[in-house]
Amino acid sequence: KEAVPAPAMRVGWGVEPDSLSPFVSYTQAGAEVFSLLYDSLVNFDENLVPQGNLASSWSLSSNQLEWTFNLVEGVKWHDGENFTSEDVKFSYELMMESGLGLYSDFLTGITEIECPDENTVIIRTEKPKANMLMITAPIVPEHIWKDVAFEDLELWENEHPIGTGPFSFVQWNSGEFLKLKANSSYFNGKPAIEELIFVLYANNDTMAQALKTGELDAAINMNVNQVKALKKEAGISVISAAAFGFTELSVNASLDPELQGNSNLQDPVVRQALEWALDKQNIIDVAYAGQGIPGTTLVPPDNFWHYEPAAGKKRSFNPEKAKSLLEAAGYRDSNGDGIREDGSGNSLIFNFMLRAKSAEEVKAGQMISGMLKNIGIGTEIETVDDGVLVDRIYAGEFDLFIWGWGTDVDPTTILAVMSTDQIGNLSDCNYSNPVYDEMLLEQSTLMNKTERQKMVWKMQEILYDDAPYIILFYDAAVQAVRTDRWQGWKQIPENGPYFFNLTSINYKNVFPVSGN
Amino acid sequence: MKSVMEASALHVHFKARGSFIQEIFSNHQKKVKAVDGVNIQIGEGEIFSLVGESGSGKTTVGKALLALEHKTSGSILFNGEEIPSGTGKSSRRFRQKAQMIFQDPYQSLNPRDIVLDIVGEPLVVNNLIKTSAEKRERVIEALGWAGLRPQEEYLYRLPHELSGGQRQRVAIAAALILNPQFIVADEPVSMLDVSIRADILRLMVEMRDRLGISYLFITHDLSLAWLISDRIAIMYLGKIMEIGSSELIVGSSLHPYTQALISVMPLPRVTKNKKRLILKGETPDPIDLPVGCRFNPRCPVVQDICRRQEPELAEVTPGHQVACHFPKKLLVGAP
Amino acid sequence: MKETHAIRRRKAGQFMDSFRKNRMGMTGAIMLCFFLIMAVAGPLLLPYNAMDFGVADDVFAPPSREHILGQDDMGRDVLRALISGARISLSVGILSTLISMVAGTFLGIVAGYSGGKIDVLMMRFTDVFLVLPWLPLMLILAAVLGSSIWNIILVIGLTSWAGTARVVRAQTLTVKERQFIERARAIGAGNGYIMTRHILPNVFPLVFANTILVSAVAIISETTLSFLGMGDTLHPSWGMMLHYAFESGAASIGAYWFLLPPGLCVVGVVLSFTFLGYAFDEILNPKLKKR
Amino acid sequence: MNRNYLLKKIFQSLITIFLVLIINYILFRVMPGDPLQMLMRNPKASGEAVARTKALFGLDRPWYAQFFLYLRQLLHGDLGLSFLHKKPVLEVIASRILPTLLLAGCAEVIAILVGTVIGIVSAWKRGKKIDVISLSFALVTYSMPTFWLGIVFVAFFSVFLRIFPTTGMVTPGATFISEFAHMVDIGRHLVLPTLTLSLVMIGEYALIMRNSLIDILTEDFITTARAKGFTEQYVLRRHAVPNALLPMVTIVAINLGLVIGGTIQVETIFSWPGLGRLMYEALMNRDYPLLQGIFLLVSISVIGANFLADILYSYLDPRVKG
Amino acid sequence: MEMLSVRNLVTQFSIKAGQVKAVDGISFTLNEGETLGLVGESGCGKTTTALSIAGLLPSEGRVVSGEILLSGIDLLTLSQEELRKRRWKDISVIFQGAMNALNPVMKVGDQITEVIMLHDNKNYQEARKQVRELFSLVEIDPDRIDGYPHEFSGGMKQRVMIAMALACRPKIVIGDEPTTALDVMVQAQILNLLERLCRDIKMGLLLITHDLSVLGEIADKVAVMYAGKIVEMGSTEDILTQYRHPYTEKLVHSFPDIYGKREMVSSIPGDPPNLIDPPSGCRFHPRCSLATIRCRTEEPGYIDLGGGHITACHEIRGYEK
Ligand SMILES: Nc1ncnc2c1ncn2[C@@H]1O[C@H](COP(=O)(O)OP(=O)(O)OP(=O)(O)O)[C@@H](O)[C@H]1O
Ligand SMILES: Nc1ncnc2c1ncn2[C@@H]1O[C@H](COP(=O)(O)OP(=O)(O)OP(=O)(O)O)[C@@H](O)[C@H]1O
Ligand SMILES: [Mg+2]
Ligand SMILES: [Mg+2]
Repeated sequence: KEAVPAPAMRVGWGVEPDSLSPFVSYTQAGAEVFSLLYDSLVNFDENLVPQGNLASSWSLSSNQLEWTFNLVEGVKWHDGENFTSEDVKFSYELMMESGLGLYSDFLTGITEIECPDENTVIIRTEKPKANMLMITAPIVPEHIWKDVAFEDLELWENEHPIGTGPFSFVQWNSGEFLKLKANSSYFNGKPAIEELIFVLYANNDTMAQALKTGELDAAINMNVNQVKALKKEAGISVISAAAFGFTELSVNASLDPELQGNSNLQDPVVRQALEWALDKQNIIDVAYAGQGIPGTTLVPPDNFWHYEPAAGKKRSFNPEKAKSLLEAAGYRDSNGDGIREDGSGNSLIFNFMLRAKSAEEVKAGQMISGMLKNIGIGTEIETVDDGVLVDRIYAGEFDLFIWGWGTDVDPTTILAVMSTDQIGNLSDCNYSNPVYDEMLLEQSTLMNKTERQKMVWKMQEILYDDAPYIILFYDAAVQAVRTDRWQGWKQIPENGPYFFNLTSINYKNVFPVSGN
Repeated sequence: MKSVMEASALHVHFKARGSFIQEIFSNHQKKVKAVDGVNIQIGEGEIFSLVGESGSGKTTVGKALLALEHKTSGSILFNGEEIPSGTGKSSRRFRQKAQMIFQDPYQSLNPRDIVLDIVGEPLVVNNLIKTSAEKRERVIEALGWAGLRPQEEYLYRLPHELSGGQRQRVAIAAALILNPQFIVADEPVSMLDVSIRADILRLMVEMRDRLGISYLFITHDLSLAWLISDRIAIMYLGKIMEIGSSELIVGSSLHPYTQALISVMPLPRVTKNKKRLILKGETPDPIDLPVGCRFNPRCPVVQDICRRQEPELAEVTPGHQVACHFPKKLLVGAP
Repeated sequence: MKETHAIRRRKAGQFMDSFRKNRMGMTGAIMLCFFLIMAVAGPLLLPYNAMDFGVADDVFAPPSREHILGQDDMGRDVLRALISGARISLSVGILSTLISMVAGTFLGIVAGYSGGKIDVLMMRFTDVFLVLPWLPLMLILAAVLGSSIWNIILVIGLTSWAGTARVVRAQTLTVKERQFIERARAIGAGNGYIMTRHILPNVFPLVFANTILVSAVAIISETTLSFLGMGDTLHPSWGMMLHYAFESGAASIGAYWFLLPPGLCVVGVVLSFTFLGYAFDEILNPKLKKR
Repeated sequence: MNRNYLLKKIFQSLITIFLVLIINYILFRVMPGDPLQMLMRNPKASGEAVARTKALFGLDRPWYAQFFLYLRQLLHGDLGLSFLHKKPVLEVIASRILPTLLLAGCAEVIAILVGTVIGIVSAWKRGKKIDVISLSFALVTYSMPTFWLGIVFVAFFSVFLRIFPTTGMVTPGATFISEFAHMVDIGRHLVLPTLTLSLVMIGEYALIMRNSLIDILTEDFITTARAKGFTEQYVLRRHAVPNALLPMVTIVAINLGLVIGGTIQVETIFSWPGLGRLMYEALMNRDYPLLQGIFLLVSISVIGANFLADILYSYLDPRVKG
Repeated sequence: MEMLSVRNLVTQFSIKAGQVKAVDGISFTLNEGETLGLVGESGCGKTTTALSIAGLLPSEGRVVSGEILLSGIDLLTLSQEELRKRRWKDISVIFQGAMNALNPVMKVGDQITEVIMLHDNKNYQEARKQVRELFSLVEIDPDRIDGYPHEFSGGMKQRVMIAMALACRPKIVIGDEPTTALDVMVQAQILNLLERLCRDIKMGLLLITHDLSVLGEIADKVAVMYAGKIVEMGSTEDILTQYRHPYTEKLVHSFPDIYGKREMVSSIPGDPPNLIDPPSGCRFHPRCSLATIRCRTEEPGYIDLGGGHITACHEIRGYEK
C-alpha cells in the first residue's frame, strides 16, 4: 500500500532499548539490537551451543588459564574501517574497567588480554573460567569509542552505532521506531531482510490489531490471551514458547532480626506450606491464559543446568499436605477466625505486594491469596508500583510479592541472586546460606561440564528445600509472525521463541515468501 | 434640641483603583474623596434629609455614621459619645441603637429566608433572645409596628412572595425590632412604585412621632425630602452645599446648585414653558476635584474667586447655611 | 416549625415541577436511578466474589445462558462484576465530589468574601491546581498515596476542587454585593455568620449544578486512573474492568462482552450525571431562565 | 491594550508560576521510589559509581540546596538531565513536543469549532428538536472515557473497516516519494486520535457556548438589534455571538491542562509518540527531572495560554480595564 | 395629521399559569410632531404596548386582536420580512436602561452606522458622516464616535440611543422610560433634547413612563393606563388638573408638589391586579374608594368629556368639573 521498498520487515515490540550504547543499556531489547548491529567473539547456534562468530576458532591452554581466539579475516566495520584484534581488546577492557553494561559481569576473572597480531586475541584468566564461551559481549570499534572520555561513557548516547553485525543502523525515533538495514558486505552473507523496522507499541492490544491488519510482520511482546485468538488467523503463526525466565512468589526469608518482615516466614516449613497450597496450573490457566509451565527451580527446563526435584520430593498442589505440615509445626487456628496463629498467638497474615504494572501478576496474586486462605494463611494485598516495591524490598518491609527474572544460558547470573553478598542489591528475598555461597564461587571455575552440572544441581536442590522463592512457573514468550509474508522462521532452541532468544538467527535467515 | 448624631469634619476617602504600577510601587495613592468634610447634627426625633446627585457621597455619609464605612478623619458622636469601631461590646450596643434601611427591598432581603428569620435576625445575631418562641413574639410585635397585619400571615413568606411595599415594611420591621434610636434610611422608596411610596414615608414619620426615632433620610428626590423632613442638606461631590429647614431650602434656596435642582424638578402640573436652569456638562470626576469651589465648572454665575478659593459653609440667616461666595436667589423655577 | 417545612416542600415542589418538564433531566434521573438500584440492590440479587475464579475454559467464555454477559479474563461472571462495579464507581464519584465540593466551596467563599490579598493568594493557589496537568497530577498523587479506594477518592477530590472554587468565588462576588449582606453587617453580624448564613445558601444552588457535573468528571477520572493501572484491584470498578479487559487484549481477541458493558455503564452513569447537572443548571441558573 | 492590565496579568502569572515551581518540586520529593535506584539501572554499581551519579544529578546535597540549585538551573534554561534518557530534559521534551502539538492542536481546533457551532445552534433553537439532538450528541461523547472511545475506534475503524492505521504517527520506517506523501501518511494516522480527543471535548464547549449565548440573547441590546430591523442571522452573528464567545476564550485556555490529560490516554492507545506518553513513561520510571520538566512546561504553557486569553479577552471586550 | 393609530389592541403572554392579558383593548392616536405620554404603575402594560407596536414581542407574547395603523397601513397584516424592513425606518425605540441597550463590545458609532447602512443603502463612510451629524444633534462630541459604551456616562448613552433612534428619520419614536435611572439634572437635559427634536424634526413621540410628573414638561397628550386598559386620556392639562378617573386622581396626588401645600402625598391602597385573572367589571374597583356594585359587575365604557378628553368610569358624576 505504502511506498516501501520490499522486502522490509516490521516487528512490533512493547519496549524499546533504553539506549543504543552497550555500556548504558540494560534491557533485553537493547541486547537484541546489539546482536544485530554488533558481533561477538562467539555466539550461539540454534541449540544454544556456542559457535564462532568473529572468532573462527579458539584453543585453551593446558593450565586452563589462557584462551587463544583466531579471528575471521577481512571483517569490516559498517563505516568501512577494518576490524582488528585491538578492537576486541579495547571492548573487553573498557567493559571490565567501567563495570558498565549488561556484559561486564561475564568478564570477571579475566586478567590480561593480548593481541599478538591483527587476527589473534589471547585472553588470560586468574582461575579457570567456565563461562568463557558464553560471552556474547558486542565488540565495539576502537576508532570511534576511543574518543569517548571515560567519565562520559555513561552518558554517551552512541547515536549512530557502527558495528560489524548483519544489520547497520539507519534511524531511531525514540518512542516510535528503530530502523536498520541489511549489511550488504556482512562477512557471513547479507540477510534477506533489506529493512528491519522495530515499531514501538504503547499497548499490546493495538499491536495485535496491527499484526492482523498487516501493518506488522511480526510481534514480540504479545499478550498471553492473544494466543488462542491469533491461532485462528490465517497467515499468522503464533507461538507461546518457553522463554528464558520465570515468575516467582518471593518470600522474605531474612534471618536478620532487624528486618521488618513477618518472622514466621523465617520458618522453612511455612514457606514450603505456601508452595503445597498453590495450584500452579490453575494460576497459569486463569491468570496467564494457559501460557507457561509450572515451575520448580531457578534454572528453566530445557536447559542443561536445570534441576528437577525427584517425584517424592516435588511439592505439587496439595492443600491437605500444607495444612498437616502447618498443624505439625504448631500453627493452628486457635481463635476460630479461619487464620492460623503461631505459638505466641500471632496470626499468619502476610503482607502481599503485587506490581500494578502487571495485570497478570495481580491476577495471579489474587488467586494465590485465595489459595492461601484455604490453608488458613491470610494475606493483605497491596498493589504498588515498582518504585514502591523496590523501596520496600530494600527496607525489608515486605513479606510476599510476585516478580520475575530473566535468565541466561549460563546459570551463574541467576544463581548469584541468592548469594549472601547480594542482600541489599540483587537479592529480593534476603536469603543467606554460607554453603550455597561457597558453591556458587566454585562452580564457575569447574571446566568439566558434568562436574559443574552436579554442583549447580545441588545448589538448586538447597534452594528448593529452603524455598525462599516459590517458582510459580517458567514464562512463556508469546510471539507471532506473519508466515504469509516471510518464511524460514525457526524456534530457538527447539520450542523456544522466534525473537529474544539470545541469537539473531531468524533475522539473518528468514526470506520473503515469493511473489510478495 | 438634643442632638442624637453629630458628625464633624467627617472625611471618608477611598483608594482609587489606580494603575497596577502605582498600586505596587507608589505611596502616592489617588483618592476618591467620597465625603470631604461634612458636618451634620441630627436632633432627637428629627428627620434630616441628605439630597444630592448620584455619587455625591450620600450613602457613604450614612454608612460612616453607622460605622459601616471606615472614616478617614473627623468625629462622629452618638449621644455625645464617639461611635465604636471594632466588634466589641460597645459596638454591639451601638449597632442595636442605630439601624439602617436600604434602598432596594428586592436586594436587601435574603431571597432564601422567610420573614420570621429576616426580621428576627438582629435578635439572633446579637444574642438577645433565648427561645424561638420569644423570637416569634418579638417579630410579630415588630411586624405590627411596620403595619403588616395580620402578622401571622407574613411570618413564613419568602421575599418574592411579597409586594415591593410589603418587602420594604419587612425591612423596616427588621430595623425597628431592636428599638433603635437612630435610623439611616438610604433611598427607602426610590425603587418603589409611586403609588406605594406614600405608605412607607408615612410609616417613617409615624415611627418618629410614636417612638421618637431620628432619621437620616437619604434621597435624590428633593420633593420627597421637602415632604417629610425637618431639615435638608444638599450634597455635591462629597461636600454639603446648603443646609436649612425644608421650607428654606425649597422656598428660598441660596446656592445656585440647589436652585438648579429645584428648577429641573418634575412636578405634577403642566410645566411646559417653565424656566429651567439646566446645568451644562456632568458631575466632575471625584478623583480630580476642581480647584476652588467644586461646583465652579457648572455654575451659571461663576466668578474668578470661585476658581481659586473654596467657600466654607456659612450661616447666612439663622438655621440656613450655604457654601457659596455669592449666595443669592436667581430667578428660576415656579411654573 | 411546621410552616418552615411547608415552605421547603413548596419550594421543592416548584423545583420538581420544572424538573419534570425537563426532558434531559428526567432521562438523567431515570438512568441514575437505574444505576443506583443496580449499586444498592444488585449485589443482593447477584452477589459477586472477586475471588471466584474459574478454570481454563471459563476465561473469556462468551455469553451463555448461565452467564448472560459472558465471563471475564479470570472466568468470573461479567454481569456480576458489572453490578459490583456500580457500587464502587458511584461511591467514588459521589464521595470524591463531596470532598471537592466542600474544599472548593470553602475556599471559594472565603476568597471571594475576604477579597484583597487573601483572595489574590488563594486564587493563585487555585490557579496552580488548574494549570498543573490534571491527569498526571492525579497519577502522581495516586502513586504517592498508594492505590486504595480511599486514596483514589481523596486524589480525585483533591485535584478537582479548583474549578468549583472558581465558580463559587465568582458567585460569592456577586452575592457579596447584594444589599442583604450589607444589611446583615449593619445589624452586627460577623463574617463567619454572613458567610455561612447568607452567602452559602445563595451560592449553593449554582454550586449544586456544578457539583453534579463534577461527579460526572470524577467518575471518568476514576475510570481513567483505574485504566492506567492506578485503581484498587480488590475493589474492581468499571474502570478496573476496562483496565483488565485492555491489558488482557479483550479488544483484539474479540471479547466485546468484557469491553463494551463496563464502558457503556460508565458512559451511562456519567451521562446521567451530565444530564442532571445540565437540567439543574437550566432550572437553578437565573441567567438561563426563559425570557 | 492597556499597559497596566498587561503588567498586572504578567505579575499574576509570575506568582502562579512560582507557586507551580514550589509545588512541582515538593511533589516529586515526596514520591515513593528511590530515584537513585531508578537512576542506576546497573544494579551492581559500585559505591563510587553511585556517588558519582548522585553528584551528577545533585542528589547528594540537602533538599533546600537542591531546590536552589534547581531554581538557578532553571534560570539558565536548564531543566536538568533525564534519569531515564540520560539526556537534557529539554532535548527529550523537544523531540516529543511536535506530535503532541499537532494532535492536541487539531483536536482543540475541531472541538472548539464543532462545540461552538453546536452551542450556537442549540441556543438559537432552544427547546427545539435540533437543540435536543445536537446537545445530546455532545453530552454523550462528553461522557465517554477517552481511552475507551479510542479502543472502540481502533476496533471499528482500523480492524473492522480497515480504513485507518491502528497506531503511530507515520508508517514506521517508510520512505516517502514526496513530502506530500509523507503529509498524507501523517494525516491518515492523525484521524482517529484527533477524533477521539476532540469528541470528548466538544460537549463542554457546546454547553458553555449554549449557556453563554442564551444568557446574551436575553440582553436588551439584542432586542435593540432586532428592533433595528436586522435579520435574525445578522443579530446572532454580529451582536450575540461575539459577546457569547467571551467566556469561551477563558475556558479554552484553562482546558489546555485537561487536554494534556487527554493526550496521555490517546497517545497510549494509539502509540502516538508525544509528550503525553513520554510523561506516562517518565512517571512509571520515576524520571523526576523529566516529569518536573514536563509539568513545568505544561503549566507554563497553560499559564501562558491563560495570559494570551486574557489579552485576547481584553481585546474582544473593551470593558476590561487594568 | 394622524400618523399612528392603535385600535383595540389586545396582547397576551402565554405562561405556565395561563394567559397574561397585559394589554386588553387599548386605542389611541398619535399625530405628527405630537408627544403622547403613556403613564401607569409598574406592570400595567406600557412596555407591552410599545413592543406590540414595534413588533418586538418575545416569543411567548402575541397580539391577539386589534389594528396598528401607521400612515394607514396595518402593521399586523405585514409579513415578518416586510415588517423587518420597515423597522427603525418607520418606528424606532429608545429603550429603558440605555446601559444595557447598547452592545458592549461594539463601538457606539458602528452600532448606528450599521442601521443606516441597512435601511438607507449608504456605504460606511457616508453612514459615518451622518452619525457625526447625529452626534452633534444630540450634543455629543462627534469625535467620540469610536468609543465603546462603557466609556460613556449614563446620560451620554441615553443620548447615543436617541441618536440611534433618529438615524433613519423615523415617523414615530417610542421612548420607553428613557429617563428612569438618570439623575434629575441629566433627566432634564434629555427631556429638553427630546422636546426640541420633536419640535424640529416633526416626529411623533410615544413617551412611556411611570413618572407622571415628567409628562407635565413634555407631553401634549397623556393616556393613563391601568391593568392593561387606558382608563383616561386627554391633553396634559386635562389629565393633571381636570382628571375625572379616581385612579388618575390618586396618581396625580402621589407626587408632592413643592409649589403646593406641604401635605403627605396619597397612596393607592391594595395591590396591583393579577392580569391572568383580572377583576370583573371595572378593573380598578377593588382599590377604588368610590366603587359601587355596578363597578364590580359592569365594565365602564369611555365617556367623552370633549376636547379629546375621555375617561372610563361609572362614577364620573362624583367629580365636579
Ligand atoms: N467602596 C468604595 N470604594 C471606592 N469608591 C467608593 C466606594 N464606595 C463609594 N465610592 C465612591 O464614592 C463616591 C460616593 O459614593 P456614594 O455611594 O456615597 O454616593 P451616593 O450619593 O450614595 O450615590 P447614589 O445616589 O448613586 O447612591 C462615588 O464616587 C463612589 O464611586
Ligand atoms: N415575557 C412575558 N411573559 C409573561 N408575562 C409578561 C411578559 N412580559 C410582561 N409580562 C406581564 O405583562 C404585564 C405588563 O408588563 P409590561 O412590561 O408591559 O409592564 P410595564 O407597564 O412596562 O411595567 P414597568 O413599569 O415595570 O416597566 C405584567 O403583568 C408582566 O408581568
Ligand atoms: Mg447611595
Ligand atoms: Mg416597562
